[in-house]
Amino acid sequence: MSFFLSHFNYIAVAILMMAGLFVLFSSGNLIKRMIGLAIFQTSTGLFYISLAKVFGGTAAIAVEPGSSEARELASRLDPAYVAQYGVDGVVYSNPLPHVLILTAIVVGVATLAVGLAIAVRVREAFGSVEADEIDVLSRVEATQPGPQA
Amino acid sequence: MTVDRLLDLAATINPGFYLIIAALPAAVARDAFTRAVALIGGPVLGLLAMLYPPVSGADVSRQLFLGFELSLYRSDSLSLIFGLGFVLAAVLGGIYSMHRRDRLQDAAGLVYAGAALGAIFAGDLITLVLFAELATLASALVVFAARTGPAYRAGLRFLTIQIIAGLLLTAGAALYGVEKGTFLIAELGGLWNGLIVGIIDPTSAGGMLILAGVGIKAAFPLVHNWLTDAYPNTTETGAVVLSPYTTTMAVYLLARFFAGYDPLIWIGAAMTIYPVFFAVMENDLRKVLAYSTNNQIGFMVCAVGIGSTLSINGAAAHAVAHIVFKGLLFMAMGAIQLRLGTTKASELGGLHRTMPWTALACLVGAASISALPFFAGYTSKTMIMTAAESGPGMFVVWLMLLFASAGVLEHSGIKIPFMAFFSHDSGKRPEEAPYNMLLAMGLSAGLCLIIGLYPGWFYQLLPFRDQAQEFLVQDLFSLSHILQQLQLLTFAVLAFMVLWWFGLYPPEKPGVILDVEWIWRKGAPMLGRALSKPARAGGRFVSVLTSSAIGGIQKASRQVFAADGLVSRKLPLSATAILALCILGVVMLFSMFR
Amino acid sequence: MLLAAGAAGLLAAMAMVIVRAIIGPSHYDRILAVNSFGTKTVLLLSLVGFLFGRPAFLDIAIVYALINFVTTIALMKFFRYRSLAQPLGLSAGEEARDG
Amino acid sequence: MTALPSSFDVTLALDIVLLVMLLVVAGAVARTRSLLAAIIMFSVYSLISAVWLVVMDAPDVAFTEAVVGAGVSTIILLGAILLTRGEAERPDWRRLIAPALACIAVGGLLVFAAIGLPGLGDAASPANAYVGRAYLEATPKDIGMPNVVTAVLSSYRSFDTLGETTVIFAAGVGVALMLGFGPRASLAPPSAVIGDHHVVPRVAAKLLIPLVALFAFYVQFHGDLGAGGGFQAGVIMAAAIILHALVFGLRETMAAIPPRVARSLASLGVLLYAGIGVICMMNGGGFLDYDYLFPPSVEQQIPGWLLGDSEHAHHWGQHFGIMLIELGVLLTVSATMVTIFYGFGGRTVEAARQEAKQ
Amino acid sequence: MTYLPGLILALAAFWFALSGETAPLFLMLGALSVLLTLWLVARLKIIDRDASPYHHAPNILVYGGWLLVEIVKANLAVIRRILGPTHAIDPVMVNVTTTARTNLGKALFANSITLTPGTVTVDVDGDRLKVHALVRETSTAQSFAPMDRKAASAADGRKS
Amino acid sequence: MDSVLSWIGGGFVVAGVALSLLGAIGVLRFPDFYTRIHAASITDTGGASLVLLGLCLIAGLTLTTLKLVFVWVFVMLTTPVAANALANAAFSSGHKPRIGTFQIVRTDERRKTPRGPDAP
Amino acid sequence: MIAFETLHAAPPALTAHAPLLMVVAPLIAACAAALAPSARVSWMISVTGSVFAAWMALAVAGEVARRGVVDYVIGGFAPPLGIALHIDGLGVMVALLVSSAGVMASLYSGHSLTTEVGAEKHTLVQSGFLLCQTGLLGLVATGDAFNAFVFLEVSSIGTYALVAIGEKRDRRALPAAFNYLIMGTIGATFYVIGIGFLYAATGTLNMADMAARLATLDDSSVVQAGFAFVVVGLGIKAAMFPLHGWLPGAYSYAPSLISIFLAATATKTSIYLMARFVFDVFPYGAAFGQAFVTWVLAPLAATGAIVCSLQAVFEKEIRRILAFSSVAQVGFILLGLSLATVGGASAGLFYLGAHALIKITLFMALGGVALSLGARRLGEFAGVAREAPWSATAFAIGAASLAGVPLTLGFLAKWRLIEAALQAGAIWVVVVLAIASLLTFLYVGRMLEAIFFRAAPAGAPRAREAPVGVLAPLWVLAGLNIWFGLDASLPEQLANSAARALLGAAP
Repeated sequence: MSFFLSHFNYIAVAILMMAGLFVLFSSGNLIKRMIGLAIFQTSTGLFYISLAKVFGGTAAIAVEPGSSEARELASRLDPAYVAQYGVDGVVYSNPLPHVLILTAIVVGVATLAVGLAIAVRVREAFGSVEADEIDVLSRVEATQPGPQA
Repeated sequence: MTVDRLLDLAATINPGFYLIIAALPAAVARDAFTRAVALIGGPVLGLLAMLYPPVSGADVSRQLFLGFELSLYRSDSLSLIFGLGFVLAAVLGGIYSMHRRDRLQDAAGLVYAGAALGAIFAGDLITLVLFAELATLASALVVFAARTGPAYRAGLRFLTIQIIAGLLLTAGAALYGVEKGTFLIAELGGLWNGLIVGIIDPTSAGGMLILAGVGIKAAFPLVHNWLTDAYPNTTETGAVVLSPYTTTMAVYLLARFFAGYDPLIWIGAAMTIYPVFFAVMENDLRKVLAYSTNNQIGFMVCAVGIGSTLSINGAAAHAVAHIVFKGLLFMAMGAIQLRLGTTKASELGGLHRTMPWTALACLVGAASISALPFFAGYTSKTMIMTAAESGPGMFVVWLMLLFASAGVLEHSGIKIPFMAFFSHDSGKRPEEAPYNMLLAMGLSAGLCLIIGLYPGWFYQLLPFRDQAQEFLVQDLFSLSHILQQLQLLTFAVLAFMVLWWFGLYPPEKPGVILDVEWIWRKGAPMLGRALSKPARAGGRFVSVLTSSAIGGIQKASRQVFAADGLVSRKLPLSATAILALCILGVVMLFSMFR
Repeated sequence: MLLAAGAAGLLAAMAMVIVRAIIGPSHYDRILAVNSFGTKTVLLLSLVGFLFGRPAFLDIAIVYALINFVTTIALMKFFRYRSLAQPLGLSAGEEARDG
Repeated sequence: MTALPSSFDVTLALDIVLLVMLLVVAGAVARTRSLLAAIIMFSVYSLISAVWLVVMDAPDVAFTEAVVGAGVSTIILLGAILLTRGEAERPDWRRLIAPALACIAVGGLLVFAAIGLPGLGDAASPANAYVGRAYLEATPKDIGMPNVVTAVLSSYRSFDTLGETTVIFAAGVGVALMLGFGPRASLAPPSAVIGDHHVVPRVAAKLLIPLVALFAFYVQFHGDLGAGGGFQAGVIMAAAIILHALVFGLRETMAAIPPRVARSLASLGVLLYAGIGVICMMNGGGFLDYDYLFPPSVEQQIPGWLLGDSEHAHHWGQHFGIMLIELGVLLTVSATMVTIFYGFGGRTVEAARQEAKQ
Repeated sequence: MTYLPGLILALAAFWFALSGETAPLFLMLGALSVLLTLWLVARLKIIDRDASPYHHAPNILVYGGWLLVEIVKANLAVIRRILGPTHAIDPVMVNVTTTARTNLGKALFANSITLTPGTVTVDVDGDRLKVHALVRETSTAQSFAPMDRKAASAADGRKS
Repeated sequence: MDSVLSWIGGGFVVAGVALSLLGAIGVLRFPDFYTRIHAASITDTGGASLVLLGLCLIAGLTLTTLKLVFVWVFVMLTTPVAANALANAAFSSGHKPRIGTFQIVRTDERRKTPRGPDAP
Repeated sequence: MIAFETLHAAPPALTAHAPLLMVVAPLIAACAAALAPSARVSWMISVTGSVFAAWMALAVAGEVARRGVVDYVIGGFAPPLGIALHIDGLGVMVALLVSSAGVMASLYSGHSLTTEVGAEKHTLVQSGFLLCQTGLLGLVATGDAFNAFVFLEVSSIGTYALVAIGEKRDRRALPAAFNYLIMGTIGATFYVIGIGFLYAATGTLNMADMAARLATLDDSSVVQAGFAFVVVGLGIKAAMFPLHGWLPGAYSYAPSLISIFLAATATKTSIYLMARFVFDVFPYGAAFGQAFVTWVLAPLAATGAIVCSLQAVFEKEIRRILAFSSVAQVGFILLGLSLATVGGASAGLFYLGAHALIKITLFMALGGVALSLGARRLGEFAGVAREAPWSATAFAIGAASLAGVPLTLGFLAKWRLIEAALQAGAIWVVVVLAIASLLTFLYVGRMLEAIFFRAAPAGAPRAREAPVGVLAPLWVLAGLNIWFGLDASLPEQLANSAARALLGAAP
């Protein structure tokens, strides 16, 4: 397997990250920015999951040792390979990054929700979700006294 | 028994604290009595603490702090004479400003005096720096207390430069102390003729920083503006409160740290000369006094630089005398300011009719500053002149000092009282100054005379007592000195009158030529006047240049840093994010391809 | 082998639908494409399970079928009512429930 | 490198094709100006990445990505653009140069850094050989459940999951603070009965909602056997309720599940989770050490037949501990998602009304 | 209330089909889940006949078989047009009236129309349906009649 | 027996995928939105049914088969509703077709205007 | 002075679990506060939770003083499989800081919320505030790199919305919160990516384990990339110049409760984590670490200290002045750390604590007054000292401390920095400090001048003195500023042990 193929995932992840960030930078629209941010965050997940993949591995949900399913899975692989890297005759992918990314996805959706909620309030307060216009309006605000309690 | 122990305990406290503590009642009290008690009582307590029991050359209260031994209170003859001056100034200033119900200024003034006093009696660099910083802040408050726009701006400028000085001082002290492993004054240097002076090596990094900091506080040439800027902008009593401490403290510090450091001679000499031109041309009499302060400090700096026992005695004596007579002059001007709201020479004149006592006090002050024999200034300045005269290769310095003396006569001795009280009648008939002012002025004037007439007890207090006694007996009232001084005086008065009559003040033509001395005395002013125009132009050019440069920098930095400025405005979200990305790249580059 | 071929074919179909989703031209076209894409995803998910010898992950396919529906309803309400809160129109008769 | 398993070709092919699709879709998101199109493409992005995750042996993550990415995120985004109205303005291309350059440069560096990473599927890489493998080996004897991901998630790294649940709760609090306190008058029933054009979705929804809810419970309770768990179940449950709200109106749903109840349930879920931890602590173990969930006397009395066979030694503490905390997660997640939907959905009308007034 | 047992049964069957676990714990959890689901659905007030057509299941299954055949036929017809030249399609919108009385019947009919490629229900308003058809000639109001009859009878539970 | 069923199942899968491909081609080729719906429904019905049927055959009589059936049921249940909802949204907001007659027959008295109170 | 070695603050049963309870107590309180029936009850819950957390932090402090390091295994699985809390001298210091700031802020919140936030939101605001506290304490306590991310987000997510509700007083809070969210998320995601690289290189997530394994690795591009991402990500969270764009808005427009708490803690914990990574996790001495500290961290910190001080000088809104000052002070702290000596680290950490105390004093004093005045810009604070002398005086004390006036904590902090810089021979640091301190004097002077020396224009709204509920914690804080300025042995002890924990046992 060529080097390019074995590292294609990382290259793709790098590009996705940058694409997400680019969406974030290039657009003044708050909603669009949140989408960019979401893409950026998701790409992190892709990175972790790519790390966790194991040749010939299967999802880290234990197969009953000795069952037909286990035999079937093992039969696809080199026995030496299974002996070295398998657990009870089955090769599994690494579960840890999956766990981490589950958490990261949750964090992502939480961020998205809060960010969009704030964006909605921005729209209600400023009448716009374009960063440039909000900047202009904010600067007007700076010259006015605050409300008194 | 217990009283004794209490007294002993009280005597271990740095006298400055008494004044600082007294600031508290002064800050809150509303009735005149409490104020009076606080304003007078604080300094008096300080004085008593200073004198009881007379401890000399000892670190009274040592403390461990941040791993270094500190001494909050150390007293010797050098500190004592300066301290005496400060306490006198505090008492007089207190009396003088009694009519003015300004708690901020009173409290700040007391703190200022206390902090200055504390610095004088500090036994180590840290304590000293702390007190000096406190004094800085308090003094700024005194300026602010005028509560006018110009005062505010002047105060900010004042604060800025004082803080720079303070930081330099702090950094220098830290550097020096860390380098030497101790901050204690007693351990930094050895005794010299029974006194610890000149203890800091000005060529070390820390020493340079300290020198720079003290130099600013002493208003060395080119960094003197704060002084002439701040003093005239205070309240009528503010200048009186302000004038005694900062610069005098700087002189003390110079004496303590750098006595005998040759460059100080030249710096001092320069300091004596250049303010003369400005003072002569200045219209605002309080500003004239500020310039004159500059000039007087120059004498002291020069004396410190000479570094003989005589000269240090002279510096200390002149410092105290200066406190008294300059205070007196400021008081007189303050009275005018109070009554007329201005001290511009062009708007004054003929005030002696209704303010006779003030005029009299002013005359005494003017005589003192002019070093008229039998007045305070003469007692001290003669010592400096003698020291300068006697040194090898000091002829030029001596001439410079002489010229400066003439200048002092010109602007402070003659111009101030003449312009204010006599001169042409401005038609103004202000009331005589309030009683408390008169009392303060009277006391000051009395002091001037006492020092001038009976210098013996005064000389007892000087750092090098024996040498001072010797000088008293041999030199002070020697004919040559008196004659010299009188010649100087006559010349100056003559010159002034001639020029005045010709309506050419500042004068264009020299007066009488008597002898070599007179030639010099004539030629020097001529030269000065000849130089004054280009100097003025140059000065203006420099000041325009600096002010426009400062303005430009300020404008530019406002454009860059203000809320809608370059940095803040151009740093919205995406820019920050891109920066984050760039820094990420930089960090990666650094770690990978270093 | 046939399954692999099937997966390849589905991927090709998905790619085509993505092209439609990108070029539009109307939003309805895009949603249609996404919808169709969703169905293909369900199929691919089922297929991949068999392909990798772990057919137990059909739950994901089921979930997809269900979630896709919710999203489409939301999109419809977006176009139809510009609101997510509005009920889908009720006829008068339906208020009386037989339960 | 050990001989490649033959099936890996297929995996790799799928992997690469799906990633290319992802790139294309991400490019489309970046390019499009229409927000709606961007959202639609973003949901496609989620779909593709879910399939990719299955290919990469991460069914649990795929599950989550499916329910979150294609479901909740899209609906929230829709709610947001309903409330904000607008197309993204086309930025001046000159302003894009700096970001583009920065992105390209850092992307290049990233690729350069990735060269040092072990290739895809390397079983001997540190990531896969050390702790990852240790989990696979330790789970059967420590926890005794087939789904290692669930075991790691809710037992080995249960503190992470507590934090994750808290994050969701915090998001609920945040959205409620932002959007949740508008006047509710807008949710009054529509004044005029409007035509009935929606028999079909309504019938379908009625049919589906019970099934979806039950499916959520299934996912919840079988998280230790197969893909799934409290989080996924919570989102599916929320999807059922959201579907109800979409079809029958927010007012109806709020009548059944008032916003305040939803918020309370969210915090109760976290409390349940943390409470389990505290109970373990009070029974003498560490925080969240499920082996101490039951005092030994109680644990001995749990009949073995509950799990069908009495001869196996069961980790009852682990089983019930995980089940209970997953229940907490379910509560928090579903209640929070509903709260979030209430926030965006309930706001829709208000914004529209305000606009109508102006 | 005939539909409630149907719903419970259906839910239980659904659970068991998904789970397949026979351990008592899981069965108990299943029962709990069904109960919770019912409670939720009851709170949401959507338990009615539409929500639970399961007692019609046999009828609907028979109908489903017939529909499958229709779907296959329609599939072939549309594939021809996909592969053929574009102008072969001739879309049209037709109004169709349904005889189904219940919502379930209407929905079943409308969905059946949508499921057969070539026709899509666009709108259901009372008993009138708007249907968009790909081919004009095979899509007249009458051509939907058999489907309508069968769907209505299957869902409404009456003989046509 | 097993392998024979697998092959047959595989065949069904391939056939279903072929239908899906055709549907996708239709979605690409057809001229406007309304016609594309028809093409898309090929995937939803024929394609999905065949693929899932094939998988059922491969799986044999196991729980998996039941789940496949559920997938199928759900697909069959949701896709037409989705298509209907989509078409309805397009139609009611006045999205015009590019070809064919598009008789917007409004026989409903309550909706005199194309944009009612419920329209945006 | 407290000798921590002899501190047995809590019964042994609690002490054994203290590291964990410190984190979980606010979490449980947060849930309870969200359930509370009224604002009053939720406030009481909030105070109770914060006080309990602070109590536990004290108990941990005792343990750490006795044992050096406290480890607490969660779930019965020792790392690297499980997650363990790991608190050393540094952690204790920051934990004490956060929890005591939490106590002060929660005490303060009883008053401020009533005027700043709609009544119906109080319970949720308290809940969010407690969540934020949980996150920060968890971040400090955890010994697991990924767990740290989770708690980073716990603290952030709630905070974003809490900042945004400042919109009731100033609508600019909304875009500020949004920017904060974007930058915060980018930072956190960078951190996660970095952890991913590190995980790829080491295979573990436990920080101690990671450090041990990194020490045996050659520094590959993977480790370096991980380092870069972690450091820059945390740099964003810590508002390291020039990544501070989000901070001024977030701090100045948030409700005062939030600014108080954030200003004292948020960036500090990120700095803490960054320090742990730079010095602890990565083998310090690895060339890339040193290159970073010397060529990136120190120059940026210096630039930040000066530029942001300048911005503060030219700023018109008083809370923004303080916010910019915060960024500048972050520069000070980082400068201290970048000296990479025990003295430098100790000074930097001392400064960290001092600055937290100072900023919480300032923001609280300001909050108390500004609330009733509705003022933003300097000019509007004219004459406040007359109307609200107690608050104004406390503000003055805090300001003096910020400027580094002798006899205050701020002076000692600056002093120690200078001393450390001199000992390390970094004269340029002293110069930077001097310049920045000077600028500090300028903007502090501007603020004090406005508050004390300017008369309020006629007809201007009159400020009201803050109620006792605010004044009490405020004056405790102000008093601490003075007290520590005179006797700094307590913070010194903490900072020194923290610095030793960070840079090894060498004195």
